[in-house]
Amino acid sequence: METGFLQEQKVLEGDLNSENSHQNSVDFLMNWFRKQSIFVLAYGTGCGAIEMPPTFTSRYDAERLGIRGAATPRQADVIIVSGYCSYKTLRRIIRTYEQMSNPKYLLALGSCTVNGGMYWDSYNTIKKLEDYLPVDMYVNGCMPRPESILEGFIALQKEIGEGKASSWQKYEENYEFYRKNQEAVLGKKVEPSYEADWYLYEGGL
Amino acid sequence: MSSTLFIALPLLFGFATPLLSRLGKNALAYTSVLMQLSLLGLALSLLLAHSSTTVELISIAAPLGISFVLSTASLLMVLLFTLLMTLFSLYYLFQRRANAYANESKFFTLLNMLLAASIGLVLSSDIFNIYVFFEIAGISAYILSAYSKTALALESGLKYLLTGAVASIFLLFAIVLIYLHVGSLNLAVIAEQFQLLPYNVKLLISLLLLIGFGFKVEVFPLNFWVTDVYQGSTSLVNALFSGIVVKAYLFVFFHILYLFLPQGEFTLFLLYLGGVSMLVAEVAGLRQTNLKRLFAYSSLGQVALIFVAFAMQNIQAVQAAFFIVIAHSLAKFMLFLALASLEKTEQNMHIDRLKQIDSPFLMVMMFLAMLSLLGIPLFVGFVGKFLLLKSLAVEGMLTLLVMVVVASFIEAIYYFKLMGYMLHKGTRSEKVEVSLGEKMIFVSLGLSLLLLGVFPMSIAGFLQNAAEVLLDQTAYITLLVGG
Amino acid sequence: MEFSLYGLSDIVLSLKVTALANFFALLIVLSTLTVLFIAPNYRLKRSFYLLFTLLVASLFLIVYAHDYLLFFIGWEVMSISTYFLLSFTLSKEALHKYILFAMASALSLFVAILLLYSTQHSFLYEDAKQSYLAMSDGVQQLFTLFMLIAIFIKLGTIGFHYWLVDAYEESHNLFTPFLSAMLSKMGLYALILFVANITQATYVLAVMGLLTTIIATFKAIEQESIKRLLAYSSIAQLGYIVTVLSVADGMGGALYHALIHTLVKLLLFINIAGVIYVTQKEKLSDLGGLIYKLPQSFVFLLIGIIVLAGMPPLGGFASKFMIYTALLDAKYLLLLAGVMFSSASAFIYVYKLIYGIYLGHPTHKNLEEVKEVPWTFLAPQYLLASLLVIIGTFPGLVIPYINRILGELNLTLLSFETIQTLITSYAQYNGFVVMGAFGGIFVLVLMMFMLLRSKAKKPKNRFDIAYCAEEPNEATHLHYGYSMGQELKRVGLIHLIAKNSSKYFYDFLAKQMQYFSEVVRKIYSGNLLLNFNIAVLFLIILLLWSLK
Amino acid sequence: MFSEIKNRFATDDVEVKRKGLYKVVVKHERLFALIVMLKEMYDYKTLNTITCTDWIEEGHFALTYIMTTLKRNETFMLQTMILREEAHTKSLSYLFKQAQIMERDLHEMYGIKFEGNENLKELSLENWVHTPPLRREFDTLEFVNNHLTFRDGRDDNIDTKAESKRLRAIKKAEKEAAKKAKESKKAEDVQ
Amino acid sequence: MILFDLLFMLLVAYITGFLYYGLYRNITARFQRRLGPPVWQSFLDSIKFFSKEESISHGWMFYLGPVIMMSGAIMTLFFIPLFHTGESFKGLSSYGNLFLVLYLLVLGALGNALAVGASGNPFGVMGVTRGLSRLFALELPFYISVIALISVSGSADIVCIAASQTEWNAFAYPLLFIAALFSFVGMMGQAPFDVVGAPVEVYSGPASEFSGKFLALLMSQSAIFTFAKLVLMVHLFLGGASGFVELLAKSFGLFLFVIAFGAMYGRFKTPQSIDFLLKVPTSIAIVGLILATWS
Repeated sequence: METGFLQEQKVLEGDLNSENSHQNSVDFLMNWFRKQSIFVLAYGTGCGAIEMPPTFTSRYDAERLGIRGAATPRQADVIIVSGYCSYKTLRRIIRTYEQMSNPKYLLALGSCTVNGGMYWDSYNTIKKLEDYLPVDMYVNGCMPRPESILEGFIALQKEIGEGKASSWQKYEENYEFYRKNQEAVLGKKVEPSYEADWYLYEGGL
Repeated sequence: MSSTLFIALPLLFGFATPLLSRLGKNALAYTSVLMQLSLLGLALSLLLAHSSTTVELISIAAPLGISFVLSTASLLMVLLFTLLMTLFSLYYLFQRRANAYANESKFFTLLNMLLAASIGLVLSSDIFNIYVFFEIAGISAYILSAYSKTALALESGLKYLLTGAVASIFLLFAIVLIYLHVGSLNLAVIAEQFQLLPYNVKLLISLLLLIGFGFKVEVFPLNFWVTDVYQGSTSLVNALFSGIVVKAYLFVFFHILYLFLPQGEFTLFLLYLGGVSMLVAEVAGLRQTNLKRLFAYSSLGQVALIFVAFAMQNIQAVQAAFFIVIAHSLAKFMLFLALASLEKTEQNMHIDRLKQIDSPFLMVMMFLAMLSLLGIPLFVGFVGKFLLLKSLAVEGMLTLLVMVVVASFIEAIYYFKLMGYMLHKGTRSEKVEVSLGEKMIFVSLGLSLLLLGVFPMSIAGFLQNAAEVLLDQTAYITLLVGG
Repeated sequence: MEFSLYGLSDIVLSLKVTALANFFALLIVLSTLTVLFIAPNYRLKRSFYLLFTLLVASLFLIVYAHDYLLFFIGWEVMSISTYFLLSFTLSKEALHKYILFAMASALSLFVAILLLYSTQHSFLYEDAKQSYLAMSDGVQQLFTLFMLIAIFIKLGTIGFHYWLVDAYEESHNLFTPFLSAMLSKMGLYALILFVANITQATYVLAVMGLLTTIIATFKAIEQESIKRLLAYSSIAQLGYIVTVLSVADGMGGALYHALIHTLVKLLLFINIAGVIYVTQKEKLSDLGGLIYKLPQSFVFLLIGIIVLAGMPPLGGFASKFMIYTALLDAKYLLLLAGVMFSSASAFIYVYKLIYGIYLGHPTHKNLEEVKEVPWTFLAPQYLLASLLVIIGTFPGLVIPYINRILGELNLTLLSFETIQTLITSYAQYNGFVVMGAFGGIFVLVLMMFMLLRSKAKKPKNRFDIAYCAEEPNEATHLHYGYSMGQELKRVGLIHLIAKNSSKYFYDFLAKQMQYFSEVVRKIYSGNLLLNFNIAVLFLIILLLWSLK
Repeated sequence: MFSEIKNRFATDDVEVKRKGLYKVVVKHERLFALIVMLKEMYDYKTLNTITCTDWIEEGHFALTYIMTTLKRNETFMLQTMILREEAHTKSLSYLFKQAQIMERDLHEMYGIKFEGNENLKELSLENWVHTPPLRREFDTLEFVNNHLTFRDGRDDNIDTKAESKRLRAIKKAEKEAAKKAKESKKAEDVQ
Repeated sequence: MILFDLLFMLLVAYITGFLYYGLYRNITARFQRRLGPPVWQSFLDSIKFFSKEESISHGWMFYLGPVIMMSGAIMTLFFIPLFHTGESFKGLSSYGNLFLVLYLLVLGALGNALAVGASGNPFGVMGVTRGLSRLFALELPFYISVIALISVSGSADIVCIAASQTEWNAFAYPLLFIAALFSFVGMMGQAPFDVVGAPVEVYSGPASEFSGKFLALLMSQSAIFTFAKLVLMVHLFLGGASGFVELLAKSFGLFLFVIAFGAMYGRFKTPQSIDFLLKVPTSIAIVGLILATWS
């Protein structure tokens, strides 16, 4: 059995190699637009956030791929969980994620999000992000360099284009599961006080 | 004959009080009211019967003896005095059961003496008689002022006496000088010859007269005693002082002035004296917190306004002066009666008390009186002030105009302060009882303020007539001395 | 109708029905009716209605009087009846402040009309011009000074507005619309008479008007109390009119704006009265988030503020346009820039008003339970709002009426073609097209927008906002904008306006007056000997001076 | 000063760690008097920090208050013991404002109650209901294994101490084996 | 016919606006020594937002706000003629005037402010506050310049102002042009006056609560509005335009200048920007006005 880094690599590649799903032409067109324009929430949740500024500025220039920052979750398509995730941060990430509008994608950076990384025995840090939020793409490394982040983005774009990046649907479908896990670490009385939005939202104006 | 009645009746009544008081407990009061009512009736009948300028001339041993002239002008004053005195007596009658004065017979004596003296001042055409009535009015006023015998009242009486004495010395000195140079005490004779006197003598006599009367007509530097007297005296008596006594002095002062100096040599001086008086009085009243003193300052201001109006020495202004005299007499009378109603329960006259008083009727009446005093349109006060200011504007005395308006503004400041106190929102604890009779008096006074304000034309002609008569020196001389 | 006063033949009085008088009388009728419409919601004493009747009567007297004496009498009665009307709710200080300014206004008007009388011995409007010309230069200036003081106090022009703000704030909610819509208009009426009949004090009006608009606008931005804010807004709006009256052809714009301002201030104050009626709160900081509770009121306030800000396509733009082109015509370019500047600044307080009351979050629990205001409040608002919309669509509608007034005052007429267009020498615009285009585009965009696939979803919870990933709750301070504009104080020029107040000047004046009074009172302290000396000395000095 | 402290507060000798760094162990009930004295009379105006050491074997917490005076550039460490079971002491926040947040931290991490401190809310944790995490009876590894899921294949989530001991033992054994081999080689060489 | 005109104007504005925005991002990228996105990136962004599955609406006022903004932008566009010569593409300009356009410029801001207020997001309101506080200072120099131009050309009609220029107003009245340019930079939301939507300070300000199709509408609005403002400036100062090439050349030149200006400067705080605008550009404008209308 592979351990550590090798195992992370396996997770990464396993996701990438799944088969194509069918999509009609409207979906294809829309996915193409979504692929071309990715707004990333400017929210540094862990130490990996330090790698994001070079990714977006002159040196690596993510904007040439249509990737740019957005300040608020309302406008963002992608949230990057950059590294270890303490309970306190997790709560904010969940709220932010739920405030983003569909379709939305989650990119997880660093070993900590995969299996706890160097915080594997910390009482205060979650070990497996996908138990709490659906992850579209892991970028491993501690920390991943901007090159790998860009590579992750390109892979994400590819998935979006193929209509495979559907974590947000997964989240809606398996909400009970995610919520159970979230409550397990964040406590029963835990917010988000507005519950899961799409249950309660009223349609229309 | 009637003019002597105006003087003789109250005078006689005054002397007859010891006798009348034996007739019964209430006899004195009722007879007094009756007597005054009859005088009022007489005056009214005279007013209705005669429309000519001179109503009556009565001479006893002319030209050196006593003579009275009842002209339209003096009739107006007599009417006003008798009316106010009647109302006063009625008011006293209504509140007498609860708040009678101690030693009532003396009080009635003084009251009627005061009336007689005031009317006498207005009617006399003889300078020595004027002096005599001057003294009678003064003495009864001193005693009335000190009547309640509290420390303040005694102080005020004493002050009144002292200043009155000084005033009469000056007046007497003036009379002596006049007699020395003219050889007669008859006003007409003096008036004829006064112009011919050397300038220095004229100046001296004028100055002495001015100082003598100045104390009594409450003109600026000589009116320092007024506030103390008003504060010390009871509000009822104050109503008389500001309603009757001052008006009588004012009238006689300007009567003499018009006779002696028809060309108006001192007009400018007197005008500015009046203007300054008004301004000073109003400014001084600005911070006053004692109601009686405050109204005293207001009286000073209003009297100064009348002073200015008379000093203008033309018909319109004198007409305006009569309007203001009426307006002020009625309104101040009303205000002091209201204060008297307040005084029944408590002597404290601090303005804070107004916040506590729970009597809408009294308040409305006070509002009416105050608004009239401020010269708000629809009240008679406005008519007088408007006419006066109009004639000031026409004469081009802009400085004086502005002076009067500024003084009015300052007056408005403290009157509206009082109104603000009365409109104070909060619990009101102090009930003031006003009996039906008292209410009638208030209502009649208030209504007359309003009616005269809305329909001033009803008396305007009469007043103009009076003004013409007062200003006509030659007619007066002709009347007295004969053509 | 002419008659004489007091049986004195030298004072001729006159009442006359003129187009100008009718214009203002119409405004009086409109204001009175709309204000009385909301009256059943309040329990008022009978004396209130009595005084109110007296007030309205005095207003009619002012409007229909054709000579300055009757005008003055109306003016005084108006001041006094307003005093007693205000006394129902005002604090002692505010009341005293009001009446002192009102008396100052009345007395200076008195002096002015007496000065006018002194030359030609007539109070009639027709003779006013001649009387004015017959004065000497100094007296002319004095007259203008007194007249303008009287008018400015009623208008609340900056420097003379000390009484106005408190009176508006504390007056009864029923009475405030009337105060703003009508009583200040009487000052305007006096000013129009002054400008039309006597002289156009160009520079004074221009400077005072501009200062008023700018300073009052920035003062309004500072306020936290709704009624204070609107009071300053009233001052500023009247400032526009004062400014435009300073130019030769400004009368049309002034009248137009007077009409619009009356309508909009009635609308706004009635709206506010409704809000205060249901919430019992008067501060912007105590309100908020009422839009879904009072949707109709919100729409009316929106219409009100759009008009107040002078935005197309509603009526506010028409009057602003008239004012601008009048100033442009007279080549008062910097003045125009100043007026436009203050008009642009007005956006802040206008937004602050609507935000503080209706938008944002409720600041109190009980705000979440209020219901829509009673129909008695809504009915007049429907009327006023529809009037404003109609005027916005057909801006030329009132031009013929204004022209009638202008013709009567011998001024240049405004050009008029159709009721849809507003034409001035510099430009024209078609209100119907503007309104139609806006409506059409709005509906089209809205329809296309609603057809889009993306579903609009509404959060159940008002706390679901993007709040930096935090979870706000009841205790979180979310109603931010009611204190809007505070940061402007950090700008030097605006700080200067915010810091200074006419209060300091009047306080100083009052202090000096009291000090002076203290000194003068010493005379009456009762020290006889001293007084005798003073008296005699004074008399002698005065006598010598007067005889010299 | 030292003698005064010793006499008045019945402490041991003040230990001078180096120049300007002193330490004294004081009884809990005399601690606050000593702090007041240091603050008021000897200008120790600054409370740097409050630390806690968990002496689980002896059954008490050692609270150390570190105070500094900038006047003489000296630091004083006052150590006092409180019982683990009670874990209760008085707050210092009325003397030093900054103590409030330090105590809040200690309360969160050790469960020590500070009487008189108004705000003992959690500082960096949220909704923590388990044993205060820095107490030594709190077994982190056990907690993690009980509460959190791990991804398969992670074989290093074992007790590091035991592991390192084992590794060290292996290394030592190897070393010794090598040594023996060397020695035996030497012996052979000698032979 | 006029409907066709209007539709065409809208189309031109939409395409050009997005093209300009793409170029803006590209050019800014070059300023920062990077490659930058493709030219059509803004368009892609907008379509992407339109195609979002859901958008959060905070009630009807919030829903209508962007619509009002869009209407305001289109109104502004329609009341500004594309060309000052010829008959076509005048839009509705003959029914309006410059004052109307000046007010229409802020109509969108009002819609935005209302929507943001209705959203209940305090950061949004902070942005609106900054915007409104800055607005009047921003407008003052522009107003003064415009007034001077109206006074000089004798008409408040945009066509007349454009046609009356024998030489460009920018050269005839350079001071007015400079003052107006300062305002224009602010109106375009460029540095140094871009404090309204600062992403980090106030969470992107007014836009903070807009998602999905609302944001997409805002982006389209901004593209149309930008074009309309550019056309207005061209007509007022750059001698107007009589053909597409001229219009695009002039407006792009102006746009390039604004971009360059924005790329070079840092950001003013709100009071700083108000202070600056009330002092420097306003003084320049006043001097310009006096010089322009001296005779």
